[in-house]
Amino acid sequence: MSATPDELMVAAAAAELAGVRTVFVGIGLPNAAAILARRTVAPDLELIYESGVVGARPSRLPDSIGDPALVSGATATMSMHDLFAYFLQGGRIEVGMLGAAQVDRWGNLNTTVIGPYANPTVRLPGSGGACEIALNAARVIVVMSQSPRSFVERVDFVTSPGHRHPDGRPRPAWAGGGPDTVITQLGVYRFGTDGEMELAALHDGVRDADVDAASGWPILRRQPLETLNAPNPDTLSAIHSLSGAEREAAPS
Amino acid sequence: MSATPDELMVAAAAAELAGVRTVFVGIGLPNAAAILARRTVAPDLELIYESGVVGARPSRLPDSIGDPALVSGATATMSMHDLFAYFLQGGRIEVGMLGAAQVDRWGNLNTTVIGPYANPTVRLPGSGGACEIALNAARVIVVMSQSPRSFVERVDFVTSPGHRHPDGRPRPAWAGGGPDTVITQLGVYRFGTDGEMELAALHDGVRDADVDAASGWPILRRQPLETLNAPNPDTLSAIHSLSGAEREAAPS
Amino acid sequence: MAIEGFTHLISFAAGHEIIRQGRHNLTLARLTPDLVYDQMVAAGCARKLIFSWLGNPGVGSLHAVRRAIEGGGLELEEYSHFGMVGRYVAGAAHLPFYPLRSYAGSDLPAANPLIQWVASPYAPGDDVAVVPALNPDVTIIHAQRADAEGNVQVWGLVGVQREAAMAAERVIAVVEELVDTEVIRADPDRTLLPGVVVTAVCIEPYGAHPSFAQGYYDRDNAFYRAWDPISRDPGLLEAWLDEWVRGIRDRAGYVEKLGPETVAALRPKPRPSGSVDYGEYS
Amino acid sequence: MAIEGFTHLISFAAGHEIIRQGRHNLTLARLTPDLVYDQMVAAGCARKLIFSWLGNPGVGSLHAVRRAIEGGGLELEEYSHFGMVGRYVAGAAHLPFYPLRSYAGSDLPAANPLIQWVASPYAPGDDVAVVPALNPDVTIIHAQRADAEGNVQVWGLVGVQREAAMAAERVIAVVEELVDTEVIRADPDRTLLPGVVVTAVCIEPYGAHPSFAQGYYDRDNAFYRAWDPISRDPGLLEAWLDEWVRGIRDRAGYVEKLGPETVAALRPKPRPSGSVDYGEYS
Repeated sequence: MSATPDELMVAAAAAELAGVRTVFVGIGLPNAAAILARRTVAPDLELIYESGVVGARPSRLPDSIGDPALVSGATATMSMHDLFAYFLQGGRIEVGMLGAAQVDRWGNLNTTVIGPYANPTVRLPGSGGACEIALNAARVIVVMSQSPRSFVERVDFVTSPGHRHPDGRPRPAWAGGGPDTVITQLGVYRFGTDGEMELAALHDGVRDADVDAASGWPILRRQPLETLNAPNPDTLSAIHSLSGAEREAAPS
Repeated sequence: MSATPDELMVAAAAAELAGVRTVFVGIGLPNAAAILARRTVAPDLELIYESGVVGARPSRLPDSIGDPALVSGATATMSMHDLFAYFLQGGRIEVGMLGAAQVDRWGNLNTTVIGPYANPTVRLPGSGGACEIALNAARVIVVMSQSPRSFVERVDFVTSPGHRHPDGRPRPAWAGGGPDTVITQLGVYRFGTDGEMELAALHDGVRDADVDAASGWPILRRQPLETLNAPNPDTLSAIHSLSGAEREAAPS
Repeated sequence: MAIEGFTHLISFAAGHEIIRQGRHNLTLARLTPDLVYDQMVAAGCARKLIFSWLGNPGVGSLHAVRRAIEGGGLELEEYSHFGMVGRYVAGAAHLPFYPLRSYAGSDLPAANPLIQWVASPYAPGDDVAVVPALNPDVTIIHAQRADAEGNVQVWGLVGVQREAAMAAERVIAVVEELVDTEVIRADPDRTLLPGVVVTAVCIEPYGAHPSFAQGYYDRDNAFYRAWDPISRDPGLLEAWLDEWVRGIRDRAGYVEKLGPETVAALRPKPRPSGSVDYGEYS
Repeated sequence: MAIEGFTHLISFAAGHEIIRQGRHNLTLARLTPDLVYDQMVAAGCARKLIFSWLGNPGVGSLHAVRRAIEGGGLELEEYSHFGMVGRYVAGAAHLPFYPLRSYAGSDLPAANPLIQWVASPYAPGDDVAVVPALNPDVTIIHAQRADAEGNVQVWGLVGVQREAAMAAERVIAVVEELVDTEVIRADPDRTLLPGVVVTAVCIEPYGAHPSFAQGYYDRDNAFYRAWDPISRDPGLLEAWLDEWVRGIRDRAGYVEKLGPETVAALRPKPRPSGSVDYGEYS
């Protein structure tokens, strides 16, 4: 049984959460990854949802980040003000997980528009809490599909800031660590000390050339380049047990 | 049975609350007046306490504005942030009731120090919520004892702003209506259109000259000057039923 | 105006009634416009959206909203979630602005010039983003219960309901059920809004369907998914509005049309909170 | 450090233990210093107070604090209540300042230069007062209950407990009782602080006496009144500290010394909140 691209990403993202205590969970694949991590490598992981839930213990994989199953049995609910102000902005989130339609080499994320803002080719959902998550979480893990349309030389719109703006502006001094890891169906990327994205590992069976073919700029390589093991059957069956109702919130 | 000075003030302050819907209640005599008003002239009065209680229906007169009897049976509790931000500052308080150690002709109130701030003769409790109440309630009713030491030409410290600062600064444009009524054991004072205090009514049996003897500046008179009826026996017995445990929070 | 309730307690009952009344030219504020604004936009109610996340959660796009944007018929004013939260907070608190740690390095301030900056008087250079107060003429929320005095109680997710309501000139609360005031007063901590700030209470069971009411009914995820093809096709959407909104008189008609089986399938099993003791002091 | 709890849930247990440990030079923040700081100041623990209302509520003055001020041995940093609330909010939210509609026309900004002003970018001349963030090294709160994971629940007045705790580096919660985590998870709305932000939980029944714990015991108003003559007289006060704080080993000793009659007289009659249904969704 081989893993689908989504399953590869969920398994790799869950592995990144080993030992983490607090994760701010977005909709879609990050949600599946966080729930999987709590059931496997991070039993103490507190799932924190922007809808106002802390310590969710969902009995099912919710379609939405606001779901009654996230509330029943959680350790705390709170207003969005208190959650964003005191948890996220207050610096109490270790990992924020985000998706995106586009990313650039500095980890800037676009979930707003393809094309010009005033007259877009595709109107995407916008920030939601992503701009705040990108700036205030101690570190950010990005989970997204990779292609030349999504890994771009310059994002059409910076919704959620990475390590520096395309115009050269640096990340503000008060901000959290920013994007730390990008997980795609091809591999895992980290960021160098200057804030530029580097390929760190390939999924089992992915070739180096596949990465270049799916990127809009020449991506740096870390040496040695790792190869990730394929998800083991236990992990895959855990993902399957989660994913019955899961739909990714990618714009259609 | 004749009324004590405190009872005169409580009865007059309660009468001012006729028809009022929301009152922000301070400790001491204002508390007794608000509870009396709800039981008599203002049955729809919502008692709002800075401790975070809305719609208290206390089974006893509390010693403190934070008392479990204010909470049990109230319509709502909330954090001090939400209460001060959304109720008081949000403009949802019709009447704020305050006490003071000193007042001047502009309704500036001092509850901070007698003497210089850095080296006071008497250190008073300070603002508490009074500064915000004075600025944000739609109108303010002051209940205090009158003497040449409390009705002064210039307050030693402006804790809670009246209609203009002693140095001439005007009240800010965003603020509520400010002090509207001052109730003492001698009479009831209102404020003219220029913001200066005017004697409007005397308690039964108080002479005009008593006011001058108890004031640090020549107080303007409204014409015609009213005379308040002595509290009727029902009111007095209602006050007595309240005041068993009541202690005024005046600094000793 | 704003219909607030973050994923939970979205007043579709109010949205549908606004469509039935044929309102136009509304400025609609909401963090997540969700299906309720997709329907209102499709019905021609809206002139402008003020929002922070524009999608069908877990499914995809709001196609009617996208068509209106692409057709140039809908003005947008866009924030992040915390920016929208802050706009309501400032509105409720009578502040000109709300400061937040966001937007630095984002293109959102370029897209929305209402996002500004203020300098900190405590640390030179430590500028903070600010958003302006938002004060809706009307905020409509849905809640589990209220009493005849208008005291409104909610459990589970409260989102921005308190702030959006207290920022508004008028507040309408639509509730699942009316309860005795002693039920409210037995547990004052659950009160989202005291009656003194509530303009009107309407009792509409299932008034938040297809969103959910914690303890009363589940989110109708099947409906959210089924909305996608309807919303994609203007003809289907118009027919849906005729059948499910304009073609029925009120919310009771909608619930009847949903049918007892759908309603029953959304009902959760009980999970009681348990009771705490406030104490009787005398 | 801060011991917070506005009239409700004041951790005298923690204050007394700090006195027993002979701590000195503390900067003590609290809206209302109350008897707990009067005792700590008398015992020589404090160098500075950050506060907004300095009195014995319903009684009069805090005489030990007044003596320390008049003797020049205690530095003061003074705000209004909402200013103190705002300082904790800014601290908890990692903001440099908190804006509020206060202080205009008051002499407080002249007395405390940390109260500053910022201009609104939306309306020229509409300046707003600001106070700086306050981030205690430690915040201690008292609460009704917690579980072994450190999730803390409170009902009744919450004051500024959440903000003061989340502004702090370390958070200590003293609670009336330890409960099973399923009790907490049955009613997540009552959680003031999730365990992930709590450093330590201590179980000390009656740890808030003479203040109150809603549903557990009443405010001991007689004690507050009796404190006035003790606090007035340095000799009496020293003797009281020797007898009630230094002379006993821990809180259990204090409660034993209070005696079963005093404790029983403070116990309220039951007044249950009632239970709501969160629903079991699967």
